[in-house]
Amino acid sequence: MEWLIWLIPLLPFIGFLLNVFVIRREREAGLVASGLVAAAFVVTLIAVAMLAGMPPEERRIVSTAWEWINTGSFRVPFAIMFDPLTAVMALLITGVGALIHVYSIGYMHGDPRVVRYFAYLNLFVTMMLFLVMANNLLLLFLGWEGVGLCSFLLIGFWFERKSASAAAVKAFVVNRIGDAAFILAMLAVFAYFGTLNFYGDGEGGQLGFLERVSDIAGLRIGPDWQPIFVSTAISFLLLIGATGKSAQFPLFVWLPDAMAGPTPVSALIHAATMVTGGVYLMARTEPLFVASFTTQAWVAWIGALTALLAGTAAMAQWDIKRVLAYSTVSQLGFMVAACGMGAYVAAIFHLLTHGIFKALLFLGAGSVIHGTHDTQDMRRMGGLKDAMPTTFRTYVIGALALAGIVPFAGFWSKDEILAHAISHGHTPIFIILFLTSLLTAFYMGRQVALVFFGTQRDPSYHPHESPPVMTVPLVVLAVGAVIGGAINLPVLHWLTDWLEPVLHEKAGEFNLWLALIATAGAVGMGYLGWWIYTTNAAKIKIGGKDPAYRYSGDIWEGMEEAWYFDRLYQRTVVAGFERLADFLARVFDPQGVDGLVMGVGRFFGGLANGVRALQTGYVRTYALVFTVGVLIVLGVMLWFAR
Amino acid sequence: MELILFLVTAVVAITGAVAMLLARNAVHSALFLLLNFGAIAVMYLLLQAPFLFAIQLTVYAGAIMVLFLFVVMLLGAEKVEDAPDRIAWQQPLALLLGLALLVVSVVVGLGGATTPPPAGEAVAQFSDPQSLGALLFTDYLLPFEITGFILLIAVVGVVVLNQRGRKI
Amino acid sequence: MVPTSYYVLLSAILFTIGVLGVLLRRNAIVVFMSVELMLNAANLALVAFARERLGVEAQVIVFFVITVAAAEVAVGLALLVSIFRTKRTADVDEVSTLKG
Amino acid sequence: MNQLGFPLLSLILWLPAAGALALLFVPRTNAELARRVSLATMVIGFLLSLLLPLRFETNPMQIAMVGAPPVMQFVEEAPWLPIVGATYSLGVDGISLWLVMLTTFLGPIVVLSTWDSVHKDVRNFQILLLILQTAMIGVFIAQDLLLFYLFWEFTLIPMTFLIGIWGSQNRIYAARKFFLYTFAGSVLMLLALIALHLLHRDAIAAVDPSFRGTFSFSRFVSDLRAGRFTLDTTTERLLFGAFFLAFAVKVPLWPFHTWLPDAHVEAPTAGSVVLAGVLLKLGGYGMIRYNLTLFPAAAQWAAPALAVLAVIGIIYGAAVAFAQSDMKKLVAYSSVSHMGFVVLGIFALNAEGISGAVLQMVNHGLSTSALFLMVGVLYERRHTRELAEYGGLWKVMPIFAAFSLLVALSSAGLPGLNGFIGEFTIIAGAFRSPLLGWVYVAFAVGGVVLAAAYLLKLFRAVFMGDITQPANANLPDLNRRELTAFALLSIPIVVIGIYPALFFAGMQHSVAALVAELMAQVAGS
Amino acid sequence: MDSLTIPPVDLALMAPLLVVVTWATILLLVDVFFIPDGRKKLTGYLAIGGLMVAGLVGLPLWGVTGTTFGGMLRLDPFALTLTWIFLLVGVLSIAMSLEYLPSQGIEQGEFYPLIMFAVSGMILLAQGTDLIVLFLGIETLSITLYILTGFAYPRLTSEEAAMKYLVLGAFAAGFFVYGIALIFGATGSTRLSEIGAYAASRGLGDLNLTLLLGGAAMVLIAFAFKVALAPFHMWTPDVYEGSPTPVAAFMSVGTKGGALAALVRLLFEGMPTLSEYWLPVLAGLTALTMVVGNLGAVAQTNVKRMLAYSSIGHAGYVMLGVMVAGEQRGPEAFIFYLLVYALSNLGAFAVLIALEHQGENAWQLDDFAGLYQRQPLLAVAMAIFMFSLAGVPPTAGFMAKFYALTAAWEGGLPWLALVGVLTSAVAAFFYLRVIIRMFMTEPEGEPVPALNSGLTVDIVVAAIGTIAIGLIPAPVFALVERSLVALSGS
Repeated sequence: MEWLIWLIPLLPFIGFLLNVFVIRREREAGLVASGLVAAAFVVTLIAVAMLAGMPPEERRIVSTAWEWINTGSFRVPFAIMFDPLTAVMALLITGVGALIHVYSIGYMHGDPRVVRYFAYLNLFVTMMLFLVMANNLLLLFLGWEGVGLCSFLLIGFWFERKSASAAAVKAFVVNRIGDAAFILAMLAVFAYFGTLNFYGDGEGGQLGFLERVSDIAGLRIGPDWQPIFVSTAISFLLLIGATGKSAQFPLFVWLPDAMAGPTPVSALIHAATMVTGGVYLMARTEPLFVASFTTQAWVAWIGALTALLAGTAAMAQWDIKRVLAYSTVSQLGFMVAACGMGAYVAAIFHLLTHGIFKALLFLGAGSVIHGTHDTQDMRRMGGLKDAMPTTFRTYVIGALALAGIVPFAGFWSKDEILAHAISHGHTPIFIILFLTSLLTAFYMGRQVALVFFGTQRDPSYHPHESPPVMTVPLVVLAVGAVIGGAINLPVLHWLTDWLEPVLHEKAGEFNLWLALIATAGAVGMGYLGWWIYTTNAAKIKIGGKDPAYRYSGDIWEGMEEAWYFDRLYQRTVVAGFERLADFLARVFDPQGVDGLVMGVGRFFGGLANGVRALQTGYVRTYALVFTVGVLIVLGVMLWFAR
Repeated sequence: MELILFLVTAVVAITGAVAMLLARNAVHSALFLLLNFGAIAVMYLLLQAPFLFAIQLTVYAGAIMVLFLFVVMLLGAEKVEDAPDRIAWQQPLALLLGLALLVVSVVVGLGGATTPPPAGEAVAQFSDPQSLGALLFTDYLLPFEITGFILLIAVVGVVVLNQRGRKI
Repeated sequence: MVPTSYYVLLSAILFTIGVLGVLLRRNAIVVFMSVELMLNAANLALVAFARERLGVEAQVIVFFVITVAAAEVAVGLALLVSIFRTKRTADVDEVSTLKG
Repeated sequence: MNQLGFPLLSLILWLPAAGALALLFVPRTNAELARRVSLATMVIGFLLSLLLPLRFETNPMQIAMVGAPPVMQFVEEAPWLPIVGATYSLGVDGISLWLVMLTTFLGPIVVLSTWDSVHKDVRNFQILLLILQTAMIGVFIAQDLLLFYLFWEFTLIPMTFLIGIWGSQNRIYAARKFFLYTFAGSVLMLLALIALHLLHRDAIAAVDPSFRGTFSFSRFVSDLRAGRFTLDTTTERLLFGAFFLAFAVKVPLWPFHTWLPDAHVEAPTAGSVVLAGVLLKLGGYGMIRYNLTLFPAAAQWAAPALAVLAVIGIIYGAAVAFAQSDMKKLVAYSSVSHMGFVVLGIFALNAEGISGAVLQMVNHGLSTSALFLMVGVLYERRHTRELAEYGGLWKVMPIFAAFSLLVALSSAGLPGLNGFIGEFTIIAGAFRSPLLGWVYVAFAVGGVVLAAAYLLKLFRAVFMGDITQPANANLPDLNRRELTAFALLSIPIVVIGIYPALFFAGMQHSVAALVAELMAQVAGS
Repeated sequence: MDSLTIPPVDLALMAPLLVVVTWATILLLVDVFFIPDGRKKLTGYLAIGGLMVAGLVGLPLWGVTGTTFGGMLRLDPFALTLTWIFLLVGVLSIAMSLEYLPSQGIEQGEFYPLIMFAVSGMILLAQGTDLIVLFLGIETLSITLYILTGFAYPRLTSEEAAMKYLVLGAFAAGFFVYGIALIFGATGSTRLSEIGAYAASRGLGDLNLTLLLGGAAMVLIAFAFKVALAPFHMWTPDVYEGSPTPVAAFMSVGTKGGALAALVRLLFEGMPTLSEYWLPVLAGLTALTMVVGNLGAVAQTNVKRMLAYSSIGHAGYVMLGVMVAGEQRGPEAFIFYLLVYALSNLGAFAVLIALEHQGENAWQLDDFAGLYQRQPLLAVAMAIFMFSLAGVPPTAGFMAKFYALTAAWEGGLPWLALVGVLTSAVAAFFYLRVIIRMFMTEPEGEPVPALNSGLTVDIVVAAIGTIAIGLIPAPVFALVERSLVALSGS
C-alpha cells in the first residue's frame, strides 16, 4: 500500500537516473522516459482507485521513509502522503506529463542533447510529484525548488542562446524571492506549531499543523503598535511564495521569458504543472488561508489584478508562445483569485482543466513552430490551417476551451469561479475577472486568426504537419479539453465531493444567467478578435505594428510590454542592486573596510617612521633623549615618594 | 672659616665647570676643567679625604688632563665647533632639560640632608690613607682585582684600536 | 663645619653642567671632559656622604671610579685618534652616518 | 583510555606529519613520487578516521565518562608541560567529529587537485600540505587550551607559505596580509588563555593549595559548571571578546573579512580548497567550543550584536560576490556570506542553530572546496579567472558543467543538497531563538536569494551562452583525477542533503549538553 | 691596624669566573707570542675551549649556594644557570667569528680574549651582590664591548658605533656612580643585602626616601641603558649595525643578560620593599620599550638594524619576567626567555654572517631575496629563527613569549601583558618580511658560498634548539625551575 505511493515519484526518478547514467541514445531515452511516466500514471490511477475504495474521511495515506532532519526539537520526516487533492494533482502531472513526454520524442528529435532533455523532464516529474505528495512543508519545498531547478535547466536547455540562459537565471532568481518568503513561512509554522507536517500519520502520533490551525487563533506577533495575526503572517508569506512560483503579480515577469525553453517544456512546466504549484500550495494550506481574512483579500486582489494585467498583455503579443504565456499568467490569476475568494475547489478545477487545455495549446503551438521551422512570430505565419489540419483542429478546441465557451472544459471551471465571486459578493473581483475572460476570448480569436487563417505572410518556409508522435498527444489532450469539464459539472460536482475531505467545501450553485452572459460575451469577443485579424490580415507586416495600434496608440505598446513591469524592475531593483553591489565591491570593501584595516597598518607605519626620524644619528640627540628619560624616571619616582 | 673656604672653592669649581662648558677652544676647556678638578681636590681635603686629594691631583689633574691636552694638541682639535649647530633644537632643549635636571637633582640631594653632621672628633678620625689602603686589600680585594683587569682591558683596547698602525 | 647638603648641592650643579656639556658640545674631547666632570661630581657627593656616614668605603669607591674613568678615557681617546685618522675631525656630529 | 584501546586520534593527527617527514627523504626532483606518497598518506589518514564515526558512541552514557560534559571520546592524555599544567590531551565529541572527518576527507581531494596545478617544487608543496593537515586536525581534537593554541597558530605557517610561494601575482601581499591579520587576531586569545589559566588556578588554589593550574579544557568546564570557578561579568565578557576576535577573523565575520578574498585569489587551488574547506572552520569551531562552552553568559549577552554582524556578512558577502568578475573572488566572498550563516546559527544559542552551524561548516567545506576546484580546473586550462573569458563551456565540458552545477546549487542552498539543510536548520534555530528572532532571519533569507543570484551568474557566465572565445572551443573535459575529486565531493553533498540525520545524530548529545548549559544561563540571568 | 686580615675567600664559588679570566689573560699572551698571524683561528678554538672548561667547572657547583669576598659575590643556581647561558653565548659568538674575522680582514688574536673578558664581566654581573661589583662588572663588559664594537677597522661605521657607544656608555656610567653616591648617602652601604635590610627595617615613612629613590632611579637608568630600555635605547640600532656582526650578536644577548641578571639582584635583594616605587616606572619603560623597539624595526630594510630594533623589543619581553622576579614565575620566565632568545637571535645573526662574505655587507632585505632557492637550508633555518623571534608556535619563541606573558599577568601587570601581545602582532610584520623575501621572491644576489663549519654548528645548534624547546619545553622548564628555588628563598 505505502510502497505503491512511493512508486509514483520513484518511477520517473528511475527514468532520471537511467537517462543520466546509463542511456546514451536518443531513442531509448524517449521511450524510457515516457514509459516510466506513463507507468507512474498507471500507478497513480491504481492508487486513486484504492483511495476511492476507502471511506471518504479516511482517504489519506501517509508514509514516512526516514527522519530527514533531527536536531534539537527540530524534526522533519521524509514523508509523503496521498489524499484526494494530491491524487488529482498527481493524475494531472503524470497524465499530461506522459503525453508531453511522448510528444517530446517527436519535437526534440535530432537534438544532440536529447538524452539530457529527457533526464531533466523525468527529474521534473519526480520533483513535481514530491511537491504535491509531500506531507510536510519542507519536503514540499524540496519539490518546489526541485521543479524550479528543472525549470531552470529546461528553460536554459538551449543554453547557447543568450535569451535562454538569461531567462533561465531570471526564472530561478525571481522564484527565489518567493522562496525566501516560503522559508520564512515554514519557520513561522514551525515556531508556532512545532512541526512542519501537514497531517499526522494517522497512527496516533502528533497531529499535523493543518489539523491544528485553531492553535494560533487570535495569536498576534509584530511590534506593539501594529500587531498582526500569526495566521495572517504565515499565510501572507506563503502567498508571496506562491506568487513567485505561480507567476503572480508582482513576480510574474519571469514566465514570459521562460518561453525560451523547448515548447513541450512550456507546456508541461510553464502551463500545466509547475506554475500551478502556488495554487496547489494555497489549496493545501487552505486552513491557514481561511483563517486570515486579510490574506484572503490580498490573494483575491492579487489574482484578479494579475489576471487582468496578463490578459491585456496577452492581447498585444506577436510571439505565439508569449501569448500563451501571458494567458497562463492570466489564468493562474483566475485560480489565485478563486482561492482568495474561498473557492478552492473551483481553483483546483480550473487548474485541472487549464492544465489540459493549456498543455494542448502549447503543444499545438509547438507543433506550429515545429512545422514552420522554428517560427514563433505570428506575423510570419498565417494560413496554416490547411498545411497543419490536425494541429489546427486541436488548437481551435484548446482555444475554445480557454475562451470559456460551452461545453468545453474551460467554460465549466471558469464559470464556477465567476459564479462563486457573484454568490459570495466579491463584486469588484467578479468584474475584473469577467472582463479578463472577455479579453481571453479576444486574444485567442486573434491568435487563431493570425496563425491559421489568411495567407502565409512569410514565404521562406514550407509548413508541414507534425508527425503522429506529436499529433496523437494533441488529439488526446483535445479530447480532454472537450470533456474535461465533466469532472465537476454542476449538479454532479464529482470533484467537489472528491475533494471534500481535504477542502471541506460544498458545491456552489450554478448560475444560469451568468453562464449565458459569459458565453455570449466570450463568443462575441472571440469572434471580434478573429474578425479584426482576418480582415486586417493584409496590414500585418513582418516586424510591423498591430492593426489595433492605430486606435489605442501607446496603450497598446504598454500592453505589449506588459505595462513595463519588467523594465521597471530592471531599472530600479536590478540596476539598484547591481549598483549597490558594485559600490560595495569596488569602493566600500576595498577602501572602506579594507581601507580601515590597511589604515591600521599605515598608522603603525607612520609611528615607525616617527621612531626612525628620532634616530637622527647624532649622538647628542641620543643623549638628549636619554636625559628626557632620566627626568621622567626621576620625576616619577620622586612623585611617588612625596 | 671652613664655610668661607668651601664657598670660595665652590665658586671656583663652578666657574671652572661653566667656563669649560662655554669655552670655544678645547684647550681652554681642558684648562678650566683642570681648575675645577683642583677645586674638587680642595673639597676632598675639606671632607677629610687626603688620600683622594692626592689621587685627584695626580691621576685626574695630572695624568688624565695631560692625556686630554695631549690628544687635543695631537689632533689639532682645538676648534671644531666653528660651524653652526646642525641640530637646531638641540641647544634650547638641552638647556631646558639641564635646568630641569638641576632642579630634580637638587631636590634629591637636599632631600637627603636631614641628619645633622656627625660630631667633630669622630669625623676627624674616620679616615686616613692607611685605613683606606687596608680596606682596599681586605674587604675590597675583589673590586681592586677587577679594577686591575679593567685597566688591562683598556691597555689591550688601546693597543688593538691603534695597532692597525696607519700613519696619522 | 660645612653641612653635607652644601656639598651635595655643589655636586648636583657640577653634575648638571657635565650633562649639559655632553648635550651641547660637539668636540668629542670636550664631551669626554664633560663626562669626567659628571664622574667628579658624583665622586664629590660620595666623599661628602662618606664623611656624613663616617664610611670610608665610599672613598674606596671613589678610588675605583677614578681608575675606571681613566681606563674609559684611555679607550675613548684611542678611539678618537683612530677615527681622526680617517675622518679628520673630532666633531661628534660628523660621526653620524648610522641613523634611522 | 578510550573505547578503542589504542591512540587512534594521535595516529590520525601525526600520520600526515609522518608523511611529511617521509617526504623529506624523497628526492626533490621526483615530483610524481612526492605526490603519490602524499596522496597515500592522506588516503590512509581518511580511512583511519573512518573509524571515528564508526566507533563513535552516539549515546555517550554508554561509555565511561571522563569528567563532566562535554563528553569526549577517543580520549588520550599524556603529560606535556607540567609546570603550567598543560597536557597533551586529545578527544572528539559530536561537534568536532564531523569537522575532523571533513578535514581528513578533503585531504586526498586536495592532493588530487595539485596534480596538474602545482609543478614548482612539488615535494615541498606536499610537505606543507601534510603539515597543515596535522595542524588543522590538531585544532579540532586538542582538549588542552595551550595545545589548541599551538596548533591554531601553527596552521598559519604552512598556509602562508602555500600562498606566498605557489600563489599568483599578488601572492606576497596576500600571504603577508593573511598571516598578519590572523596572527594579530589571535594574540589577544593568547592573553585570554593565560588569564583563564591564572584565574582558574587562583580560584582552585584557594581551596586546594597544592593545585598548580591547568589548561585542560574539560577541567575548566567542569569547574565552571560546578561553581568552583566563577568569572565576574566584566572578566567573562573580556575573555569572551578576546577569544571571539581570533575566531571572528578566521571565520571570517564581517567586517574582519578583507584578508580572505586576497588570500583566496592568490592562493593556489589546493591552498584555496584547504583555506575555504577547513581553515575557516577553525573559527566557527572555536566559537562553539570555547566561546559558548566557557563563557555562556557572555555569549548570551553578545549574541544579538554578533548575530547582526553575521547577518550583515550574509547580505554584504553575497552582494559583493555578485559584483565580482573574478571567479575566485566571487567564491571567496560567497564564503563570507556562508560563514555568516554559521555564526548566526552559533549565536542562536539553541540546538537547531548550533547543530545547523556545525553541519553548515561541513557543507561549506564541501561545496566551497568544490567551487574552488572548479575554478582551479578552469584556471589550469585557460590561466584566467575572469568571467568574461568564459562562456558556453557546457558544450565542451558537459561532465564538468554537471558537477559545477551540482556544487553551485549545493552552495546556493537547493533543497535535497547539503547546503539547504544547514542553512535551514540555522535559520530555524535563529528564528526560534529568544535572543534573535524573525528580523534576523528575514534578512538572512535575503542572503538565500542573493546566493542563487551570484552563483547562477557564475554558472551562466561560464557554462551558458555560446562559446565566444576560440580558446574555449576545445577545452578537454575533466580528466580521471579531477573526475575522482568531484565525484568524491558529490557523494557527501547529496547524502547530507537527503539523509542529514546521519550527521545530526552524532552531534546531538554534545550539542544538547552545551545548549542545556546555555539555557540554564538564560534562565539564571 | 697592624695586620691585614683578608676575609675568607672561597674560590670554588667563583670557579667559572676565575677560569674565564685566567684563561683569557693567558690566552692574550699565548696569542701574542705563539700564534702566528693568519692562524688566529687557533686562538678562537682555545677561547672556545676555555669557555667550555669554565662551563664544566661549574657543573659540580649545581645546587650550591654561598657567598664569598665578604658577601660581594654570590653563587647560586640562578647565577650558575645564567653563567652557563653566557658561556654558551660566548661559544656561539666565537664560533661564528672564526671565519668572519679573516673574511672581513680584521683578524686579530685579541678578539677572542676580549670576548672572554666580556663574558667574565657578564658573570660578574650575575654573581655580584654589591653595587661596586656591579659597577665594575658593567664597566668590564662595557669597555670590552667598546673595543669590540670598534674592531672592524676599515669600516668607519664600526668606529662610529664604538664612539657613540662609548660616549653614551660613559654618560650612563656617570649616572650609575651618582646613583651609588645617593644610595650610599641614604643607607651608608653599597651591599645589596644591607640596602635591602635598611629599606625594610626603617619602614618607608621615616626613611631617607628621596635620597634612596633618587639613587635607585639613577642606578636603574644605568641598567636600563645597558638593557636598552626605551628611551635609553638610542644607541642600540647604531651600535649593532656598526659593530662586527658577531659582536652585535654577542651584545644583543650578552649585554642584556648580564645587566638584567644584575637588575634582578638589585631589585629583589636591594630594594624589594620599594617595589611600589620602581615597579610602575619599570613597567612604563618596558611598555615603551616593546612599542618603540618593535615599531622601529617595522621601518627598517636593513636586516641587521632590524634585528637591533627587535632586540630592543625583546628586551621588553625579558623585562616582563624580570620585573616580577619576586614571584615564582618571574625569574623562570626571564631565564627561559633569555635562553630561547639567545638561541634564536644568535642563529639569526649567524645567518646574517653567512650572507656577509668577503667583506661585503649583505644586510639589506634584498640580499635575502630568494635565499630559499639559493640555499634552502639556510633559508629554512632563518625562517625558524624569525618565527621564533615573532613568537609563533611551535617554536621556542612562542613558549618563551607565553611564559613571559603568564609571569607578567601573574605578577599583577596584565596591562603590560596586553601591550606585549599587541606589540608582538606588530613584530610579526617585520619578521615575516624577511621570510617573504627569502621564500617568495626571486633571487637577486649572488649564490651564497658554502657554509663554514663554525657557522654551520651555530646555525644547526640554534635551529634544533629552537624547535626542540618549542615542541618539548618541559625539560628545560624543569631545569630552569629547579635553578631558581634558591633565589626565591633569598
